[in-house]
Amino acid sequence: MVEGLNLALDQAMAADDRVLVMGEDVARTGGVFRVTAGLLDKYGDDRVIDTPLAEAGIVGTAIGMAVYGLLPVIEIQFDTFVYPGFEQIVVHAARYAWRTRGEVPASIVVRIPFGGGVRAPELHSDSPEALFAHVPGLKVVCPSTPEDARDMLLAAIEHPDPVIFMEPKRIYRAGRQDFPEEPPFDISSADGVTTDYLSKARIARSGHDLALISYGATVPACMEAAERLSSERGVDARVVDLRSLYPLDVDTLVDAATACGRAVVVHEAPRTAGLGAEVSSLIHERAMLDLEAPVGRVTGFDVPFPQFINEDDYIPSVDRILAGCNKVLDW
Amino acid sequence: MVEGLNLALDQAMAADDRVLVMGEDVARTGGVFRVTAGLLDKYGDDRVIDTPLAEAGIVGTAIGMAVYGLLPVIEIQFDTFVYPGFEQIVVHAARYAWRTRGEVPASIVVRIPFGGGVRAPELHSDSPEALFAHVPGLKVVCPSTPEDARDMLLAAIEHPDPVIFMEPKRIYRAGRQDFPEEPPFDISSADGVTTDYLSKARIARSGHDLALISYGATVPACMEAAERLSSERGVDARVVDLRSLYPLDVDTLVDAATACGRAVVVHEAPRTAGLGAEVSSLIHERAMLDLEAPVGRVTGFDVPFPQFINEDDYIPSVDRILAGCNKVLDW
Amino acid sequence: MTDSLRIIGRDDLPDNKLPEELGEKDLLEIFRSMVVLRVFDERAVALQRQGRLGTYALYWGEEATQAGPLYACSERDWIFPSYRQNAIGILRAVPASTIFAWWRGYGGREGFYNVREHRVGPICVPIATHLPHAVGVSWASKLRGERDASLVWFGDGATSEGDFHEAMNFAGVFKTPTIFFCVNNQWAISTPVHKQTALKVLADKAAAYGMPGIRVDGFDPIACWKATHDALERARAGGGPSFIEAYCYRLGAHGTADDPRLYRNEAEAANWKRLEPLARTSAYLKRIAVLDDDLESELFVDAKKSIASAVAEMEALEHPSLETLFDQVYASRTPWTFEESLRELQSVERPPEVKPLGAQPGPPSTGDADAPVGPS
Amino acid sequence: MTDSLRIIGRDDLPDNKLPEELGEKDLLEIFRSMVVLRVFDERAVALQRQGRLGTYALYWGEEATQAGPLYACSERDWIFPSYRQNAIGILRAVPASTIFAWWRGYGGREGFYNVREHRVGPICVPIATHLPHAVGVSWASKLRGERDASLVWFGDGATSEGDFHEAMNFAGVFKTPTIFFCVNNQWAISTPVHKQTALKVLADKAAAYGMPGIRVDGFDPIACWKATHDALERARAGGGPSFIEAYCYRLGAHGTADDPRLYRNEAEAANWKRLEPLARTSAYLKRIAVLDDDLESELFVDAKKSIASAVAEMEALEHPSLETLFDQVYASRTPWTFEESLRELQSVERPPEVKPLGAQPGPPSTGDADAPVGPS
Ligand SMILES: Cc1ncc(C[n+]2csc(CCOP(=O)(O)OP(=O)(O)O)c2C)c(N)n1
Ligand SMILES: Cc1ncc(C[n+]2csc(CCOP(=O)(O)OP(=O)(O)O)c2C)c(N)n1
Ligand SMILES: [Mg+2]
Ligand SMILES: [Mg+2]
Repeated sequence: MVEGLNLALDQAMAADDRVLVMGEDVARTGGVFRVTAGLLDKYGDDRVIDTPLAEAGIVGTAIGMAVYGLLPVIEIQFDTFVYPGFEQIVVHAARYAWRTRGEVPASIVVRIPFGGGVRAPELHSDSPEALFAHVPGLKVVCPSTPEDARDMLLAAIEHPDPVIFMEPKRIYRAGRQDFPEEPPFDISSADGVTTDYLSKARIARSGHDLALISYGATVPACMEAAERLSSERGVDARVVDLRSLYPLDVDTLVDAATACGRAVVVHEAPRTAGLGAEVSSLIHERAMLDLEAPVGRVTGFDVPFPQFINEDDYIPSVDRILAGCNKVLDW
Repeated sequence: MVEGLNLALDQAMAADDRVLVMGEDVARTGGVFRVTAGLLDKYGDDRVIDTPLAEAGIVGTAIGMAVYGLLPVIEIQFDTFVYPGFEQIVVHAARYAWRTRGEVPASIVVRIPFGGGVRAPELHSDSPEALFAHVPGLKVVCPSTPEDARDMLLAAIEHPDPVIFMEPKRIYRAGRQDFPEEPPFDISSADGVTTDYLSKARIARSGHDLALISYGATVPACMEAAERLSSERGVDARVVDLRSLYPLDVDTLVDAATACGRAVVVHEAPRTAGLGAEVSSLIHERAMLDLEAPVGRVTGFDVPFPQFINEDDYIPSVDRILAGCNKVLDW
Repeated sequence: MTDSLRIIGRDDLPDNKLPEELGEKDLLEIFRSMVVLRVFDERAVALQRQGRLGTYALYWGEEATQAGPLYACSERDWIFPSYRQNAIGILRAVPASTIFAWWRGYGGREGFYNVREHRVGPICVPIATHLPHAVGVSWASKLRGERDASLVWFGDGATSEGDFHEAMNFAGVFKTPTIFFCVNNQWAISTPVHKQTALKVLADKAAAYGMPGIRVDGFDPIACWKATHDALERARAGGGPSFIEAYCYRLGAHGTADDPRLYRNEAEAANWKRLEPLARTSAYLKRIAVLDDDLESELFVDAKKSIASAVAEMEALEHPSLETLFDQVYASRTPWTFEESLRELQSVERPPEVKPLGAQPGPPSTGDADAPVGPS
Repeated sequence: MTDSLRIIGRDDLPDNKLPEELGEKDLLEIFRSMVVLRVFDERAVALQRQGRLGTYALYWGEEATQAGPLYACSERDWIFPSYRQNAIGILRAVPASTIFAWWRGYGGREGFYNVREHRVGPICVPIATHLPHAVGVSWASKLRGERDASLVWFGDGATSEGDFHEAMNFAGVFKTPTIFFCVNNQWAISTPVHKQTALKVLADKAAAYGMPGIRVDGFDPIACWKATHDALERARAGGGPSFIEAYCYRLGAHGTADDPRLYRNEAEAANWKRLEPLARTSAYLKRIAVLDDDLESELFVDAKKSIASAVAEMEALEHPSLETLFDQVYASRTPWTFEESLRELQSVERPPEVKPLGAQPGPPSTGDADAPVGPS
């Protein structure tokens, strides 16, 4: 996935000189995850900028740049470190269009490597996406494949509205995948195209017995659970990769639940008031009569992300997902 | 409600000299809403402290004071201004107990006057409670009557864990109510008592046809809707005032939904990933077979809180609540 | 550093030399701006008292800190006001009716303006949060090889916020052409500046960011102009940001919902009032024969006329449609949730337009929810 | 201000006068502390290379900035470390095995300690966020009429964060007995200090908060002690906070997952290495006849023994139970959600214990997710 992200940045910067990259340690080192590697040499230090250590300053100055007319892509080094920039995102990035009659949106992309599973120390593993989905005025997206990472990041950069771009760091290196180098759309395409790329879920696996709905790093686990459901009990699960966390692609979700009659939503973030609750509510509201069982949730717990020796107890495992599916299937 | 809050602070400060109050303009003026009025004269400026204008500093120094052994109650002047203190709340207040083996919790109370309906200018009307409910390690509560305000604030102050105390400013002056001056429990009571006061929902109206579930300033609107349901279509609604937003009092919720077979949840915060989604999911998960219709949601919209000329379009009105109830009743 | 830059004299101090760049026309234009701002402000307070606007944050007495710096800016420079400089846009062709409408509770096309068109930031409510934007704008300009600078206004209280620090630091590191214009009116609501910082002179904060800091007399528009002018020259020559502290005093209440008698000795305020910039500048301009009574009253008459018609425009505004809630949240295609929400709203009877609270006789009170709630 | 306070000489500079408060015992205790810290650090790096710890943030070369200030504190003073001073607790009776366990991914009773018991803040990962806590603790002490001060360590990079500013400002305003100890090792991961701030000398930041600032030689434990000692005396006499900049150089990588060759000239680091504090202090103490080779190796042997047994203790720890996830989140009664979650976990097969990544031959790489991810 890192390669896909790097390619998107490279292609966007080559095509549009308003695009720039900024953040802590993104230039000289190419970022702690190397997502921005090579860009400094190619585009120079006016467009690939190491900033002081101050997240509100990073988000806030990026908003100013966007107001001026540039398209900044900022990197938050790790999930937890977005909180000092939270005010700038919530009260400004999210409301700049609204406050300027839709005429001057804060066209920034906030890239956030997030989630656990990489044996990182304390406070490097949060999943704060639901916080952003609850804040009006943002787009919140999360790819789960290298190709989507490239396509969605390209779309996010050209998109007029601020995009919170959640990057599941656990699968940064997993699932290397070939895909056409060519961008899937004209990089300077208008809003319509980028909006499509930022609002549609993906059917990662077809099936008609159970809808498994997830995003980010738990999608591969859902795929594995789906395979096991198929081999272990002949159940054919449809896996829906949300991709867009706000707005949710309600049609695809409800279709899947309706077609299958059963659904389980899976994420790593804490359960209470997480996106699983929203997905579950939407499905019940719109498809209750088609459901054979209440929508299940398999999620992280309402506790701080544990120290890493215990992290696999916290992260929804294939076994936990299976158990959640079985509960819904046997209801 | 302001009187109830003021009384709680006064009683807590009189009973326990570790309690102190701090925030912007809380001492000399008694706060922009006068919740802390009179305390400076009574307890002096070592215990009623006007701070510099810096919310991270306020939350952060209060955490330090709590670590030392004091019990700080801080006031955030208006909802939106809690965001600069968000990092301190999320990464520190919420995790101090966890990070110290449960031995040194950050025993602070963060009072947040919140919500719209007072014709305030831009950015004075947010309802951010779901953000806190999603963050593990916090208690999040919200009273809707003067008596609850007093009792719950007293409990919050003596409670060992950090409490986000949401104060519905629209009903600060509404529903003046007599209640016994005496605190309902021994102020130095242990955790068990305070936990009860901070985790139980209240049945604000009994009924068996529909459960109306809400908290804060929309509770009175739900009461009014219930009366109209009763007089207009002979439907007897049970109104549940959540009081505790984290943890939710799931038993009372599910009981109400089960007993009534129909439920509507009402809040002012934006819909997506709001607490309504959590309540709805919990009820569907536990009581689907008892439901005659999916749980309805009547909420604020996924937009920035509007400028005040439009605020009544945004805030769930009695009419909107009624329409939501009728939809569920006629489903 | 304790001395303030001052051009216009006061009882105890003589006039200093007028900067030679300023001709008669310039002086009159600065004065005219102050008159417009003053008339707007007094009118807004009156409208609020009559229940025709919501709570309002008056700036009576701070006109010099607004008109002076603005006049030093070129049209291409960006300016970022806080709520205290709420009407500054009208000097940059934002309709005064738009600003009135904002205080009347309008958003959308009625209460907001196009920030890029006027190069005037939105009226900023959360303290100090617009400082990084001002830095970002001028940084972008520098990166693009343009010469546009930015100027941002904020109060003494704002210097306590983390965003102040981060913005100043970015500006220092990247040598952005940013002017930090701090209006030290000595109060943040009820908090005096000596409880805001242990530093005596706010201008001394600049040194911590490797930039020059200067204190000017905040009741003297020419001093405010001069400091800004010099800072802009420096900025455009690549010298980076500057910090200007305009030392003055908040002569009025924090806002129409605030009652300063709760926390300060109003005799002190009355004492400072003798220095208020309109009378002082008028006297000065008459002293140097740039202004006479006739011209002065003409300026007032013109300003009153245009403000009066702005009020009429504001009051002629329709109640915004339900769509206003949803229309401009995104610049891109609206999410599906919006249509559904709009349908929900359309299916019930619409609540009546929210009016500002009724006439407010007597002194304002603080935070009583029966009274309007201040922009605090 | 550019000169650093320095006691121990270097090639080019003679020794300065030893503070008279320091006797032989004191000097040896400071040195012993440095030895313990060094042995811990080297052992931790080795364990990480062997795949027995997770990513580790080494402090090799910064022992003087830790042992000196700590020795100046009384037992009642509170100290707040960042990840860079992760092992400082072991000098305050926190078991070294607990710190190892933290880096091994343990939480709960194994990886955390009781902050109040040791008066040592938790190892703080998010930059600058522990500064307000240090202020709050010492402020509380002052409000209660106690004499406990606090000391907080942080890096040059931390001075850019808003929390640094807000903490410094609160301390200045309330004159809290807080010592801000800034370890300027000139790097924040790959960002050099001259890109962090436009100010040349970080100690000069203190003035903006009305507090004294001093730069000391960060490779000299006695200078670090002396500055802290004086600041504490001042603080206890009611003089308020102080800022100390310990000027040094980050001799190693940012952490075991970082490769400095990507962004800096390692010859520069090698050059600074000549000043590293252990050898330098040892030579000095021998020069003034407080230490000899025998005693020195005894100190090392003792330290190695105790660290070795801490490693053994850490490695004897059991895999934490599932309950660890839930047990200490609240000090009060656990919410019902926890029981339900635990039941869910218990109903499926438990995933195996997560091990740190395997042996890491060769130089560390930056952020390759096949390698461990640094505490960054
Ligand atoms: C982040 C934030 N916190 C609190 C407030 C409430 N508030 C509004 S104005 C104000 C005082 C501001 O004082 P100062 O910066 O000196 O500006 P002045 O009002 O004097 O122009 C406060 C505390 C706010 N608007 N934003
Ligand atoms: C709020 C926050 N942002 C970013 C990081 C990632 N990070 C960890 S250490 C570091 C550099 C810190 O530099 P400095 O303050 O100089 O301390 P040093 O590491 O040199 O001891 C960064 C950016 C973090 N831990 N917290
Ligand atoms: Mg002020
Ligand atoms: Mg450093």
